[in-house]
Amino acid sequence: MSDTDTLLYLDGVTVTFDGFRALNALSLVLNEGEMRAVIGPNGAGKTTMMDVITGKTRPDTGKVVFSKGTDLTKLDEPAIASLGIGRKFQKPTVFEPQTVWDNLLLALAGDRGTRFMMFARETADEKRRIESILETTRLTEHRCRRAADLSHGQKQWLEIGMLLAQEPQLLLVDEPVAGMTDAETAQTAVLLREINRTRSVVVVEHDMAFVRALDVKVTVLHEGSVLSEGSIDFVSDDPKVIEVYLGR
Amino acid sequence: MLEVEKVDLHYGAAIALRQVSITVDVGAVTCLLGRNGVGKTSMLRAIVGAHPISAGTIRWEGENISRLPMYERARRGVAWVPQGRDVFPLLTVKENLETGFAVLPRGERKVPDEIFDLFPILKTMLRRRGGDLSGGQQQQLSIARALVMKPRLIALDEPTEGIQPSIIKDIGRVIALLRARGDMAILLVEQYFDFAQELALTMVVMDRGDIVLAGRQEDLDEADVRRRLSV
Amino acid sequence: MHRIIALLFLIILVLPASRSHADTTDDAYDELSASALAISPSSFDSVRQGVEQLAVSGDPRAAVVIGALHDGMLFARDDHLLFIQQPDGSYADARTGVPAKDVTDDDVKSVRVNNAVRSAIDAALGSLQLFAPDAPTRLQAASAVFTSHDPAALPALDKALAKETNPEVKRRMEQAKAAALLSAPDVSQADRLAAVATLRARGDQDSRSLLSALAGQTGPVADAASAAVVSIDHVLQIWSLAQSVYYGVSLGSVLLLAAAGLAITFGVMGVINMAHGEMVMIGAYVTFVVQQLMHAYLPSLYGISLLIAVPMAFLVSGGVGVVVERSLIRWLYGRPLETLLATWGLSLVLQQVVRSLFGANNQQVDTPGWMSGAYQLGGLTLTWNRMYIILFAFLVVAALMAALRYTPLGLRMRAVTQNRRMAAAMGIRTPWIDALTFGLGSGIAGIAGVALSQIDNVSPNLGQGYIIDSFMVVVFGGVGNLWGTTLGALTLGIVNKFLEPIAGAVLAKIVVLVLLILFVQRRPRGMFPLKGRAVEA
Amino acid sequence: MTLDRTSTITLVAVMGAALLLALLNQMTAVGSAAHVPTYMIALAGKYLCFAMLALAVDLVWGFAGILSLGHAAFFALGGYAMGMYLMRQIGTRGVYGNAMLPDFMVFLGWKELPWYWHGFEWFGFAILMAIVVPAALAGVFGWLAFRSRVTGVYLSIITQALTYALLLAFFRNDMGFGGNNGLTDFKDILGFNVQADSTRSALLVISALLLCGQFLLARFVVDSRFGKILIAVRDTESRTRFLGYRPESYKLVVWVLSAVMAGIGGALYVPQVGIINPSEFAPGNSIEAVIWVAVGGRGTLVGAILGAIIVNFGKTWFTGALPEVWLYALGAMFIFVSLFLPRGVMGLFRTRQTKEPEPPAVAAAHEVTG
Amino acid sequence: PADAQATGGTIKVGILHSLSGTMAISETTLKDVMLMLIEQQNKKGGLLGKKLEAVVVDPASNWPLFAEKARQLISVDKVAATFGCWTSVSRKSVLPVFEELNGILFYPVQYEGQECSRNVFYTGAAPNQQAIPAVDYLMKENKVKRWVLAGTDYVYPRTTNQILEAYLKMKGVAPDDIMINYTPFGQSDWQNIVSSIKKFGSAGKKTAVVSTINGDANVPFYKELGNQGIKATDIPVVAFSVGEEELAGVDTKPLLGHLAAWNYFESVDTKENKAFIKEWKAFTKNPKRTTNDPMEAHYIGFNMWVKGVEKAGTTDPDAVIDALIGVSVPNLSGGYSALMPNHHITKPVLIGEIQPDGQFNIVSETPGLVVAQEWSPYVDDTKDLIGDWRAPLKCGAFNVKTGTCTAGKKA
Ligand SMILES: Nc1ncnc2c1ncn2[C@@H]1O[C@H](COP(=O)(O)OP(=O)(O)OP(=O)(O)O)[C@@H](O)[C@H]1O
Ligand SMILES: Nc1ncnc2c1ncn2[C@@H]1O[C@H](COP(=O)(O)OP(=O)(O)OP(=O)(O)O)[C@@H](O)[C@H]1O
Ligand SMILES: [Mg+2]
Ligand SMILES: [Mg+2]
Repeated sequence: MSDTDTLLYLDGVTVTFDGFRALNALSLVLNEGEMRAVIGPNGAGKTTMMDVITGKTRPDTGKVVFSKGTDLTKLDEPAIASLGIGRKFQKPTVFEPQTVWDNLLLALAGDRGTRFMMFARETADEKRRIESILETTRLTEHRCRRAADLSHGQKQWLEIGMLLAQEPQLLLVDEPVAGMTDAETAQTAVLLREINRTRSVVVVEHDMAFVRALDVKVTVLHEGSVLSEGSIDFVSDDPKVIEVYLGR
Repeated sequence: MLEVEKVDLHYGAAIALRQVSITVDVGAVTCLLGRNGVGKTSMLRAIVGAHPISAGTIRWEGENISRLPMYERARRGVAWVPQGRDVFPLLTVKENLETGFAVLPRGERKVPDEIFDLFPILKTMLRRRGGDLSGGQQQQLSIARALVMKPRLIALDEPTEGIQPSIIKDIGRVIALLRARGDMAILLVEQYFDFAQELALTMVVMDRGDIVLAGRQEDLDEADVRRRLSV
Repeated sequence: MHRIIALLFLIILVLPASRSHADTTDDAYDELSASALAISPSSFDSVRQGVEQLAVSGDPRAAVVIGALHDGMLFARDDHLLFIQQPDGSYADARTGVPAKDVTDDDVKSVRVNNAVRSAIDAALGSLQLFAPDAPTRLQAASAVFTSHDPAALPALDKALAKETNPEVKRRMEQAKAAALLSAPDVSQADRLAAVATLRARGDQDSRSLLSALAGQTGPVADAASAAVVSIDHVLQIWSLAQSVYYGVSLGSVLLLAAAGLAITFGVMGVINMAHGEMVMIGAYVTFVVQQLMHAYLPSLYGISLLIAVPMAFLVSGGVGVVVERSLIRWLYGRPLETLLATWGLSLVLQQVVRSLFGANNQQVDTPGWMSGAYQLGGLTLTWNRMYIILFAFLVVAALMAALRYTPLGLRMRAVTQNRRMAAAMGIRTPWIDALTFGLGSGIAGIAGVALSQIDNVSPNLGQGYIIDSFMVVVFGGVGNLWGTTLGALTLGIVNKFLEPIAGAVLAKIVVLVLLILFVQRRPRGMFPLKGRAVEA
Repeated sequence: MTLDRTSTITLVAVMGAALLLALLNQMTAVGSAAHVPTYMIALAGKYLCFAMLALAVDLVWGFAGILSLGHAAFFALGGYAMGMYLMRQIGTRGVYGNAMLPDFMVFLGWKELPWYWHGFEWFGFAILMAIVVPAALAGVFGWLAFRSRVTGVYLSIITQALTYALLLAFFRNDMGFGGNNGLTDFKDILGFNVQADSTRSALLVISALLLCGQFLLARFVVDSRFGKILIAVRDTESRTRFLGYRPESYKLVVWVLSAVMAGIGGALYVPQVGIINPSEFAPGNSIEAVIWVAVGGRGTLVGAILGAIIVNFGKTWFTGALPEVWLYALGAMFIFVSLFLPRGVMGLFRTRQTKEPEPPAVAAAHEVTG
Repeated sequence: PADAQATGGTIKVGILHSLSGTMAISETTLKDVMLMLIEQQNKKGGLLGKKLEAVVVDPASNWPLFAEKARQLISVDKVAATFGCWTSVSRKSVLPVFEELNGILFYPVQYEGQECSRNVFYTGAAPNQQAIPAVDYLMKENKVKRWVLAGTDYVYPRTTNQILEAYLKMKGVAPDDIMINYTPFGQSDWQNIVSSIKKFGSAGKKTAVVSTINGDANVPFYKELGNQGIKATDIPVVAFSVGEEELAGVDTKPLLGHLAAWNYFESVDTKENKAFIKEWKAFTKNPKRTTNDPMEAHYIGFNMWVKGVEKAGTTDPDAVIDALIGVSVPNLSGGYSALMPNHHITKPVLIGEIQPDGQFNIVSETPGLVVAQEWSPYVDDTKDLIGDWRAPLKCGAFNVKTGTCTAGKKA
């Protein structure tokens, strides 16, 4: 896997809401197999950036190119998801009335057509996949509970599990460790690095210890554009970053 | 002083709190710790009245409030910053803050300037709808909104979640300030151990609906606490 | 059967007699008695002819007799003598005005009139009243003559015109004269041309019809008439456009009123309130009851009974709303399907309650004098009741918007409906606010009922007729947006009224519905959608 | 597919009751104690047709979250297709003895059969139309609406607009469907006299069979993975998109399926009640169908059938026994169910713990208001 | 078949009128009047020595429910006769049921004709018993030359207007002088239509409106007429569905002089009518209750049925149906109405003008009773049809040209 293979390429993306620029000519390049941490002040536009990539928000101007030249701004959410882009939301969003198991089942990679779904039966392979994800997310004993009954943190885990089940090529993870204990945070970092061996990842987080543990290139967003980019040590010494983000 | 005595809380048939008792002193920060799903949020819900308790009593300033509806507790000075922020999505930031006026006498219905000092971003976004804010901005709004009520007991459920480091520091400073003013009881649920450690006078560690460890911070063994927080 | 024979007999007997009298004698007294003789109570035809003869006689008592006939105060005895009933119930001889003490109710029968007679009375009173002392009566008289355009009135008109000083009345008289001239047999061409010009200047539908009757013929007068018709048509077209807009706005304002309450209970609170129509219906019945009570106890203030009904309807419907919220709706928040079920049940019950209390029939709600009739603005007919309803609708909505947006109560209402639990955590008394909000929406519906009582049936089914339209208006405008509701109602009203003449009432409605369906495809959240992350998530 | 106990009981009960009624009607003598009057047969048949409509509503509402306030439109369209067949069967036995034109056309001075009436002389064609027409209308409507992401009350209200527009259209005499009087005075179906007791009994049994068939089909759909996705779509439509599903396709499939189910119900309804007219399109009828489902228990399928039967039985009974005050009784019943049986009648004996139709917000709502 | 004798000491009479829904407004009164008539008959000693028992059901303005309830009345309650229905569609809905189960229905409302069932007795007016005399009156009295035929879009107005159109053309009215307008049920916004009537009426010729607007829609229509200032002296409106009951909901002062054509008005000045009104007010304990034409139709129909049963000596439907033909009973306007072989009755036609008190001032009355034409002579397909249920013809639609019975033959 060579460094020059670009997986995702944002070029001059601008998003405005009622005149407010949430993204301001943002450009960003992500290589295949890369993991990138994105940090930045509240309201810098990190979530909006993910919205643009996944098709939830259409940019006013700019291009979002994925893989071999597909322009994502022309596609809708299911099409983008089918290309292999998975996402975990900042606020955990799972299928509340359904069981943990079914949540994962629905997320499993595979045919999304209506006819297939009508006749699909759970295969042994699928069962195995789900079991292993339950294991990873420590939800094994909750498999039969409704997702609605989970605590906040458990929902976070479930959503991570769904992302894993989806087996996307590119994972967009918005604040995965919010509400997790320090130990869990560390585990999540390990998990993400593991995933990164086969897939590309974009992580948004405010937990600097976690970002440090990931040990990857960091992009700092501010007011909708890139403020600074580099290793974690580089950006955390950047006075601009300290000024707007880290604080003294 | 808030005294929670032998409280049980059920979700349907499932039990989330089992005979838990804690006290929260005015002028002090009590920090509630525990892994995911052990019942921290449930504890706060019981205190503010967001979920009925099935046994036990909750006493605030000597009065038994365990059967009072939520808004009556709010009127007695209990404020809540819920997990998941719960801002009013279609009200503007300004209106969100003004909902806190309901418990204030007519003359005092004004958003104090300190709040904007603490969360400057809110000042610039007064006319934006709450639901349009970014996650962290909503979290800030949620804390600010609780402070508008001038509460005497504030229950914060993971208030630092999703907030940028510089503001976490600010929030820490505010809590310290409130603690120092000495007229407020502060109950803090936090995963971020270092943050908790800095502020808390007493620490309570929960596991599976029980309190497994409680005491003044200096009396507790940090390693023991940390061990109970990991899997 | 015997009645008919008697009638025929009378006509044969009386008609030649009265003719001969009219031909031979100039004695006014005899003339009158002869004409009066013709006013036999048994035949409408003879009554009509009697009226016409009386009018021609020019006798000063004629106006009195005809006036009495007009008011239903003229009575006849079997010997064909006529009596006028006095305000105190006694009778006076119609010819002389001398009290007739010996006449009692049993001796006389009222002289009945039908439409033909009534037309004759109007025309007769028209020419007789051209000399009335007060200007409004004269104006009315001139209009009556214009409508009848009877050449027989020409001498009277000429006399009246000579004396007339009021310019408005004079103009009207000239128009009447022109109309009469055109139907008179031998009139000089110059006069006729002048008459055409006068009518052309008047330029309304009536003038057009008078002129178009001429336009078919040949000659300069006919040419002038056809030119006038063309020019009048032009003007009328523009007016009719304006008229359609007016109709549209007035239909829109009715929809708006009906929907305004729903915009609260459904739009703001999210309760699928199937009993909304019944709240409207209750408001209409309150109007009825208020009118009945005022009729019985406060007849002097009857004219303003509607003004009193408005707050009463608000209170009663609002009160019912509060009770319903406290006893029913409050158990169902967050369970929209149950509210649908419960409010549907409620609407059945409310309808039946009203049916049991008042009966299934329509109840009569009077339109006060100041609300009936129409104001003529050029070619535009502005019906007063609709104008008041338009005004009223906008006032109500403006007040509602202000209340929701600028009062603390409004803020709390919105907060509670967006997140009830969090609102309670902020110290807002949610049960209280819920009841008030539902009460407000119901109260507004009640107010709408007052307005609807003026244009529609007051029956237990009143509400059913508006519930679907109301939901459509709210949804079309965008749920939770009063501006949207307002514009939605107006748009639907105007579109409907422009389509109606083209497509007919039924097709117009269908087309509007289909347009609505297509519109929602373009804008899946109504005209004024709530935007932003909160709704899209 | 394995059936749970409630479903099995329902199937057996519906089939058994229908067969029993039909047998007792046919095999026993009039006047004997065991005899079931034809009146009951007609009633039962009608209830079963309503149950099909309720089932159709529950499928879209309970599982896909589409609250249709216009489902009776599909029912009525199916009914009209059947009605047209029955009209053509009258032949020369009409009042005017016109072999080609139904009475009302003669009556309005029509000279020729409109093009869309051709083909309805064949039973097979009529049945096909009873399926195709609702399906096509649902297909077009659904394709437009779901693709444009019209959801929630907006969708509900435009379904209502749809049925209202159809009501007005069918109501027009110029449309050629008999105007307000609709189609009536049927003589026979497939050569059997529609009025005959044996025909009625047969129709009842056929209705029961089809209802069971529809129920099994619906059960199959919702128990499949497709059904799980539907529920996911119902509650968090946008989230399913990010997993790569196209909610519009899923919705369209059930929507059309449900329309067809309703259409079949309507087609069976018409010969049993003997009339179809535009009031079947009335928005109130669609709302009532939703109410049946709510009474029975949304999202349970069995509940839909139960609800339709209970409410309609209640109506039959109340309008006869308490004609002056029956609306109180019916209204009170609805209010009672909504207050005390939050999951409908099915809530009384819930077995399917995992199929939880209630959105999670419920718990929260109870906490404060309670 | 219904056999009332089997039920013991009473004879049951079915009352099939909507007590809820849109038609309740009109039909509830008819239920009440039937209860009164039955009570009176029982005071007179009942019928055939038995008491009459009313069976009231509510078909709720729902047409299929009408059929269901009809079936219930005949086959479960075993009523000897049923009095009911108002709208044409409700009648059409129950018709097959009455024919199948051989019941007897008395239908009291004016209707479009074109029907003649052996099991139905039509006590309301056929078009020629209402519409044509009204038009004649306006032509003669008001010299009307231009006509607006405004109706609700359903069968009764459609047929009536079809007949009237043919009739007017026959009388030399130009097609341009006829305007036909249809509106949906429950139309509540009449602004456009009233203004177009106004416009149509200002063409220089005397214009009148013939209204077959139904039910609830009348109130807003008349309110709009009043507000747009259309007076009866300008453009008279003659209505066939507006009676005292409907006017109870309107402020009639602005409507002075508009007309209605019926076979009965509350203001009819006869001894029988005075007695009837008095009893009615006493029975309903409401001194303000009005009476109207369909009530009279039930009054006549009920008395005819009583006579028919007495004549037949049994309630057996076949016997009663045969016995009924030729029965003649007093109506309330001072004459006798007879039941003709076509199952319709003879009626006088009255024309009344609306008075300020909501009553009608009767301005015209046909010299004799008018016999109903159940099959319209103005419609090509039916001009040769007659109905005659006497033996040996026994046919509801007998073509006199071809000599065949096209429909309604009953073995
Ligand atoms: N629909 C909208 N209308 C108006 N403003 C919006 C809207 N959506 C987002 N914004 C604004 O855009 C900015 C960017 O928001 P975004 O959620 O991307 O921030 P973020 O970087 O994810 O912040 P956080 O770290 O707090 O999650 C914020 O200031 C937010 O208020
Ligand atoms: N609404 C609910 N219904 C049913 N069970 C619930 C509900 N909310 C929470 N639970 C369950 O109750 C237990 C305690 O949950 P709680 O939310 O109090 O945990 P927590 O300590 O706040 O966890 P976290 O750190 O993840 O927020 C968990 O097992 C959870 O699954
Ligand atoms: Mg974010
Ligand atoms: Mg928690």
